[in-house]
Amino acid sequence: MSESRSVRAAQAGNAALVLALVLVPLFFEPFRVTQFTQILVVAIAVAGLNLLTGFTGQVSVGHSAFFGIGAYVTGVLIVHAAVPMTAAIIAGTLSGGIAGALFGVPSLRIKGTHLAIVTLVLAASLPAVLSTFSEITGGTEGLRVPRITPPRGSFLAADQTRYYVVLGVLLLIVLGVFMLDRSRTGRALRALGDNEIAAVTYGVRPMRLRIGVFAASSTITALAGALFAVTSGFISSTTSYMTIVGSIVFLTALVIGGRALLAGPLAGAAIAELLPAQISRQSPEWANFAYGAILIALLLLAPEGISSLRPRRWLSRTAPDVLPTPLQQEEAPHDTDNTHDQATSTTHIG
Amino acid sequence: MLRVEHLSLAFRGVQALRDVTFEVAAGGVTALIGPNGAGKTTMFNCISRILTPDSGTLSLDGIDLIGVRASRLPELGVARTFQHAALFPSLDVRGNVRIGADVARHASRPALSVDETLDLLQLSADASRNTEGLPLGTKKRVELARALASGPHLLLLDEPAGGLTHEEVGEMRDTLLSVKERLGLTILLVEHHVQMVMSMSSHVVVMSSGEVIADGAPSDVQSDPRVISAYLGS
Amino acid sequence: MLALQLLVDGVGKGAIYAALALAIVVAHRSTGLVNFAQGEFATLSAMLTVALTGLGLDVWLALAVAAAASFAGGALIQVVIVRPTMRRDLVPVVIMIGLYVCANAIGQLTFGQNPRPLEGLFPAGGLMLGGIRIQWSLIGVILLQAVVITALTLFFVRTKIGLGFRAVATAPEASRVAGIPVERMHMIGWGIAAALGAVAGVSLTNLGVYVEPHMMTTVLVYSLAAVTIGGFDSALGAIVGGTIMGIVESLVTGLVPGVSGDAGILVSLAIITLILLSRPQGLFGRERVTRV
Amino acid sequence: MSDPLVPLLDVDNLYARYGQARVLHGVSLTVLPGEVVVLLGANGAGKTTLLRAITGHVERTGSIKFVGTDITRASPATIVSLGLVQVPEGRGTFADLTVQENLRLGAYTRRVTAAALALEISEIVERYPILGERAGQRAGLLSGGEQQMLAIARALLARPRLLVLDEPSLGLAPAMTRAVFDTLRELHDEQGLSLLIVEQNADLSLGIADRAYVLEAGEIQVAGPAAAIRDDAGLRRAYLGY
Amino acid sequence: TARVGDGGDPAASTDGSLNLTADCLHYDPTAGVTASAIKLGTSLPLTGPLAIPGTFHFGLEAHLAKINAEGGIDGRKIELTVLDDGYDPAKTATNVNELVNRDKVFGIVGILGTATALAVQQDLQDSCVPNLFIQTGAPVVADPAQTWSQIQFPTYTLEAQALAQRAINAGVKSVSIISQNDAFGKAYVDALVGPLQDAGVKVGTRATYDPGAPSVETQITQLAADGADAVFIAALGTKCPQILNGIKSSRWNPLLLSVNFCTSRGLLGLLENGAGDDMIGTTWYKSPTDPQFADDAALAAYREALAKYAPTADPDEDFVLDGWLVGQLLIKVLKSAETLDRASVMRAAHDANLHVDTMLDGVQFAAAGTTEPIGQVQLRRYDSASKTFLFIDPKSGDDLPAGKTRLIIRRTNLPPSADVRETTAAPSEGKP
Ligand SMILES: Nc1ncnc2c1ncn2[C@@H]1O[C@H](COP(=O)(O)OP(=O)(O)OP(=O)(O)O)[C@@H](O)[C@H]1O
Ligand SMILES: Nc1ncnc2c1ncn2[C@@H]1O[C@H](COP(=O)(O)OP(=O)(O)OP(=O)(O)O)[C@@H](O)[C@H]1O
Ligand SMILES: CC(C)C[C@H](N)C(=O)O
Ligand SMILES: [Mg+2]
Ligand SMILES: [Mg+2]
Repeated sequence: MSESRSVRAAQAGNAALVLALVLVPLFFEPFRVTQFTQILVVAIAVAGLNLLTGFTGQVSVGHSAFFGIGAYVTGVLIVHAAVPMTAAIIAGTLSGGIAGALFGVPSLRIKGTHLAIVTLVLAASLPAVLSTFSEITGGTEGLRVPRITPPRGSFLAADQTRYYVVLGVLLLIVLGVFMLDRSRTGRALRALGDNEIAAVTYGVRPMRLRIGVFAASSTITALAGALFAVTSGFISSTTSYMTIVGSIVFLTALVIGGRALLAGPLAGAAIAELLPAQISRQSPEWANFAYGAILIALLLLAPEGISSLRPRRWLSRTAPDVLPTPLQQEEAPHDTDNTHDQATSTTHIG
Repeated sequence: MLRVEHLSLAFRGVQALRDVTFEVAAGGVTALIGPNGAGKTTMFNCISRILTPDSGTLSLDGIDLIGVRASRLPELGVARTFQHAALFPSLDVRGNVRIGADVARHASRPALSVDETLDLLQLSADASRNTEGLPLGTKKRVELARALASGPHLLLLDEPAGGLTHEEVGEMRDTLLSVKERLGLTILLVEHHVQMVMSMSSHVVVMSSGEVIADGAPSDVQSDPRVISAYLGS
Repeated sequence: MLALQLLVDGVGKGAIYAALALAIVVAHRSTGLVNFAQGEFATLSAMLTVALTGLGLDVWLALAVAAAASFAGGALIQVVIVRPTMRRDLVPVVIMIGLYVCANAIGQLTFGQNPRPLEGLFPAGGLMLGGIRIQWSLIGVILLQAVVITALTLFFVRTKIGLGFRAVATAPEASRVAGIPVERMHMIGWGIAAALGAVAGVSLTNLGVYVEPHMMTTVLVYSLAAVTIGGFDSALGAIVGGTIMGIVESLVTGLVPGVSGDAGILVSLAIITLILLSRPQGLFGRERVTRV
Repeated sequence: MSDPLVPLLDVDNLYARYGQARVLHGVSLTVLPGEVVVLLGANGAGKTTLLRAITGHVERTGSIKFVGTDITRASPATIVSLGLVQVPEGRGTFADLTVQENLRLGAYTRRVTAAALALEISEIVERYPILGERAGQRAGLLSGGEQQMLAIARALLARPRLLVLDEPSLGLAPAMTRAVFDTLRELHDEQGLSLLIVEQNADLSLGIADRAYVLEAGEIQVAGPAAAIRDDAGLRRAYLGY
Repeated sequence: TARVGDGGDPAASTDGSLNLTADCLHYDPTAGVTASAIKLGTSLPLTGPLAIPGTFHFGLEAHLAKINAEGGIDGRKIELTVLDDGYDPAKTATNVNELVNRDKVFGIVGILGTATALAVQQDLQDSCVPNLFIQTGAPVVADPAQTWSQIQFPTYTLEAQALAQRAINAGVKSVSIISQNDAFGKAYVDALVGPLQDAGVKVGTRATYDPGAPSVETQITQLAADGADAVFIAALGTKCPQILNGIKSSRWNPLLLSVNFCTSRGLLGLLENGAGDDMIGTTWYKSPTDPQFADDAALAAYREALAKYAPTADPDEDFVLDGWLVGQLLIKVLKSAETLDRASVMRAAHDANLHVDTMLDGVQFAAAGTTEPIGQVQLRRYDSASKTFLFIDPKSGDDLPAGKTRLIIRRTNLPPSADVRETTAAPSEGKP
C-alpha cells in the first residue's frame, strides 16, 4: 500500500470511528450510554498516559494519583466551595498538571524502572492522603459530587449530555496528541526518550521537555479524573481508579489497545472495563483467572495491541513508536553506548 | 574558530586528556587522530559539552563554551556525529534528519533542506525506513545527514568512514568537501582511515594518551617519527 | 525504650519487605525483568507449604518441597508465557499483570479466602533484652536472609553461571554471541526467583502474617520500593532497603504525634524519592554504563 | 585436524530475512579447514546478515553445515560451543560488566578450570595490554577501539575452530589494525584457525586471505582466489582504492 | 397475600410522613416482577481483600433457593443476580446501573460496605428503586433523607457504645483504641470517645493502621507503652488475630473490647495460645460456631439448606449466616407488602417489625420511625481455653446461663420483649 493511500485509509477509518462514537448515544439505552461514558473517561486517562509513555518511553504506574487529584480537587471545590462546575473541572485538571510537573522533576534524574516504582509508590500514597484529609475528602466514605446536567432546553438526556461532553474532550485530546506527534516537540520528545545524550546534542532541552511532558500527561489524566467526578457522581478513596488498580488498568489498556491514537485507548479502555464484568457475570469464581488468562492470550496473539490487528491500516495512523523497554533494564537507560544488538527488536507499542 | 587551551580531564584513574591545546581554523578541515584510547572522542564530548573538563578553556568564535549548556550548542552552529551511530530508533530516517533541521529553522545560517540532505547522502530511498535495521554504512550516512541538516558552522565528525568500502569512503569525502564549500563549514574530523584524513585535511592534530604529540600539515605529521610509532605503525 | 522497641518492630517490618525483595532482585539480576507477579507467586508457594504441612510434612521439609515445586512453576511460566513476549517493550509488564491476576485467582480457587497460619520455622516466643522484646522468629528470619544473601552474592559474583546470569540480564544479544544459552538462563532465573518466593512467603508467616490470597498485595509495593532503594542488582541492597523503610516507618508512625498508620506509605514515598534523587541507581545499585 | 578437503563450513543456498524484508537470496559459500576467506561487498549488500545467519542470529532457510553437522536450526549457543565463533559488527561487549568479566565470558562454553582460564587471559592481555590495565573497568566505558579489541580478545578465548569477524578493523587505529591482523595470521599459521572475515580494509584482509567472495544485493557475484580480486579493475577500484 | 400492584398512587401512604415517590425520575413500580418471578440484584465483593464478608451472598442465595423450592412467593420465584464489585465503589455503581437498567431488577438487596453503598444510594433514591438490607452499620448510610434505602447491621455507634458501657461498668480508668484507618474504624471511634469521657474514663493512645499493612507491631508497641486498662479494637480480617496475638506477646494485659467483625471463629482460630482471652464482643444473631446453639433448630435448618443449595459455602462463617438471615427478612418484607410494587415494598420495609429465628431472642428488625432497624446487641466473652463464647450480663459482666440473653438496646419505642433490658446507649443520629 502506498504511503498516501494508507494515510487516506487511516483517515477514513478514523472518520468512521468518530461517526460511530457520535451515534452511539442515539441507539443505546441510557445505562449503556453511561457505561460507554465511563469507557471514554478511561480512554482519556489512557491517552494521557500514552503521551508520557508513548513519546518518551517513561512508564508511570502513578497516573491513578493524577486521576484522583483531578477528581478530588474538582469534587471538593464543587461540594465544599460551591465553585461552578466548569471552573472546578479546570482547577482539578490544572492541579493534576501541577502535581505532574512536580513529579517531572525527579524524572530528570530517576529513570526507567526506578521511576516506575517511585510512581507506583505515589499511586499507593494517594488513598492515604485522602484518608488523612477525610474531613474534606470524605475518605473511604467518599464524596457525592453533582453531575453534569443537560443545559436548559436541550433535547439531550442527562446520560447523553455527559457522554457527549466526555467524547468532545477525548476527541480534542486525541487531535492534540496527533498534532504533537507531527510537531517538532513530538520529535524532540521521542529523541529524548531514545537517547538523551544524542538528543541534547541536537538542542533538545531535557528539563523543559521532561517536566513538560509529565505535566501535560498528568493534566490529561487529571482531566479524566475531573470528568469522572462529574459524570459518575461519587468518588471515594477506595474507588479503584484512584488506587494502584487504576494505574494498572490504564497501563493495561494502553498496551492492550495498541498505538493507534484514537482506536488504541478506546479499544484498551473498552476491554479493561467491559471484559472483567462480562466474565464475572458468567462465573464470578473464575472471572479473575479468565481475565488474567485473556490478557496474556491477547498479548501473545497481538503483541502490538488490538488496534494493530488487521485490518490494520484503516484503524488509524499510528502514534509514537515507543520505547526503550523501561521495565526491562536490558535497554534502559537508552544509551549510545549500547552494546546490545537491537536488530531483532523493531516493533514498539505505545 | 575553535580554540582548545590546556584542557585536562580525568576519569577515575584514567587521565583521558592532559593539557590539550590546539586550534581549529575557520573554513578548513582539521583532523584529530591518534591511537585507540588517545582521548579523541573524549575531546569531542568536551567540545559538545557532554563532558566538562577538569581544567582548561574552550572557546568558539570568542564565546567561552565551558559556560554553555550542551543543548545550546546547535544554536551556536556546532553539530556532531557519534562514533557509534546514535540514531533515534523511534523516528524513521527522515525523522532523524528532521531533528537536525529543527535546529536549523531557528538559525540564520545557510542550511540544506531535509530533502536536499537526504538526496545528497543518497538516503532518499530509505527515508521512511526504521533506523534499527540499517546497515552500518547507512547509519553513518544518516548521522551525517542529521548533522548537516542542522546547518552547522562547525561539524565534528567521529569516524564517519567506519565500515565503508574504499569507493564509498571516496564518495563520502567528496560529498563532505562539496557541502563544506557550499555552506562554508569548518570540519573537525576524527578518523582512522589515514588515506581519507590525509587527502582532505588542511591541518592534523595527533593525540596519544591524552596528549597532543604533533600538530601541523598532513605531510609533516605523517612523517613525524612519534606519530609513526604511536599511531601509524611501521 | 519505646524507641528501641519500635526499632525492633521496624526491623521486623523491614524483614517482611526484604523477604520478597530478595526474590525480586534475583529475577531482575538474571532476566532484567521486574516481576510484578512475584508476590502472588510467593503467596501460591506459601499456600502450597500450608497444604503440605497439612499432609503431615515437617514445615522445613514442606518449604523445601514447595520451593522445588515453585522452581518448576517459575521456569515453566517463563518458557510458556514470558519468553514469547520478552523483547517487546511494555508487553512483559502487562504479561506480568496478567500473571498476577491469574496467580491471585488460583490462590482463591484452590486455597479459599480464609486465612490460615503456618507452623513456625523457629521456636515460638522470644527473648527480653532489657525490656525490649525480640521474637525468636525474627532472629531466625534475619539469619535465614543472611544465608540467602551470602549464597546469592557468592553465586552471582564468584561462579561462572552467576556471571552468565548477569550477562544475559544486561545484554542478551551479546550473550548469544558469546554462546550463553540466554533462554535457558532466563528460565532458570525465573525458577530460582520463584523458589526464593517460597522462602519469602514462608518467612512472612514467621513474622505474623497469615497465609491468604491477599497476603502480598501491599507487601509487594513496599518490597518493590525496598529493591529500588537498595538497587535492583543487590541482594544486600534489598535487605538494607527493606530495613530502612521498616525502621523509618515504625519510628515515624510510632513517635511522631498525629501521624497515623496510613502514613507508612507516605514515609516510604519520601524516603524513596530522596534516596533516588541523590543516588538514582539505588544505594547499592550500579549505575548503568552510559557514554558516547 | 579434519580432512582438508571436506569444508569446515558449508553454506548452501541460504536465504535470510528480517520479517518481510528478504536480504539473502540463495548464498552458497564454503570455508575449508585452515582457510582464510574474505567476504567483500558494498554497504547494505548483506554481509552482516550473512554472518549473522551463519551464527544463528537471524531467520534463515537453506543449509549450513559446520564440521559436517547441520547447524541450520541450531541455537547460537550450540553453534558457539561447536567452535564457530563470531565477532559482531560494532561493539559486542557487555557494557555493564568489567573487562575481566567480559574476558571470562569468552570461555563460557568451554570446560576449563579457573586457573587455566586465568593463564589464557593473561596471554591475551599480553597482546593487548590496555585490557590488562583496565581489567576492573566496565567495558562500556572503554574507547571505541578498546572495545573492539576486547570483543576480538573475548572471541579468541572461546577457542574457535572458525572465527567469523565482522569488520574487525572498525574503530581501530592503523597500528592496532595491523596488530590484530598479525594476531589472526599467527593463530592461523600456528593453530590452524580458520577465518571468515568481512572487512572493508581490503588491503589487509586480502593480504592474509586464501579466497574471497563478493556479495552484492544478497547474492554472491564473484568467488575466487584472493589474488583474483586484485586482478579485476572494477573490484580493485571499489575495494582497494587503486 | 401480595399481588402485583397496578402502580396506583404510590404517594398515598398510610404513613403521611413518608412520601416515597414524590421525586422519582421515571418511576416504574413493577419492574422486575412477572407472573412467575421477582428479579432482585446485589453487588458485593466476591474477590479481593473483602471477599470473606462477600460470602454473605451464599447465605442469601441459599435461603432464596429454599423459598423458591417451596413455591416462591405466591408462585413467583425470586431470581437474584449477584455481581462482583471487589469493594470498588465505581464498580458498585456500574453494577447497580446494570442491574436496574439492563437486568431490570425490582430492587437491590444487601449491597456490602459503606463506601460502596454511598456510591449508589442517591441514584437508587432518585430512580425509586428499593435498596434493602445494606450490609453496613455506618450511621452515615442511615440517612433519613434516603427513603429508598435501609441498613441492616446495628449501627457501629450502638456497638461502640455498648462496649463503652461495659468498660465503664467494669470500672476501667483508661481505654486505648486501635482502629482501621478509614470510615469504618472512624465510625466506632467517634461513637466511643464521648461516652467514655463523659463517664470520666481517660481515652489514651489512639492508634490506627492501614487496612493493607502487613503487620501492626508498631501500633501494639505504642499501645502497650501507654498500658491502658482496656483496649478497644475496631478491626477487620486478619488484623484482629494479629492485634490480639501482639497484645499477648507484649505482656500487656488490658480488658479486650472488640467489634463484632473480629469475633468470628475463623479469625479466632488464628490466635496463639491464650491470646484474646476474655475478649468482649457483640452479636445479635446466632453465631453458627457458638456451642450454645449447637442444637438450635434454626441453625440446623440453615445448615441443611446451605448444604443443599450452596455446598461450597462455609456454614460456620458469620457472614454466610447473616446472608441467610437477610433472606429470611427479605421474604417477610416482600410478603408483607400490600401489593408487589416498589413503593409498597419499600413501605413494608419501613413498617417492618420482624424477628427471625436466626436472630438472638429479643432482637428485632424494627424499622418504623427509625433508620437504624436493629437496635439491640448482646455482649459476649471469648473463653480462650474452651475456644467458645459465653453471653454475659452487660452490667456485672457475669456469664449468663446457656440460652439466655441480656441485650443492650438503643432507646427507642420498641415493643418490650421477654428478656430484654434497657440500657443507656443513646440513639445515634444519621449524619449526612
Ligand atoms: N567515562 C569514562 N570512564 C572511564 N574511562 C573513560 C571514560 N571515557 C573514556 N575513558 C577512557 O579514556 C580514554 C580515552 O577515550 P576516548 O574514547 O576519548 O578515546 P578515543 O581516542 O576516542 O579512542 P578510539 O579511537 O578507540 O575511539 C580511554 O582509555 C577510555 O577508556
Ligand atoms: N534488523 C533488520 N531489520 C530489517 N532489515 C535489516 C535488518 N538488519 C539489516 N537489514 C537490511 O538487510 C540488508 C543488508 O544489511 P547488512 O547489515 O547485512 O549489510 P552489510 O553488507 O553488512 O552493510 P555494511 O557494510 O554497511 O555493514 C540491508 O538492506 C538492511 O537494511
Ligand atoms: C466488613 C464490612 C461488612 C464492613 C465494611 N467495611 C463497611 O464499610 O461497613
Ligand atoms: Mg573514539
Ligand atoms: Mg555490516
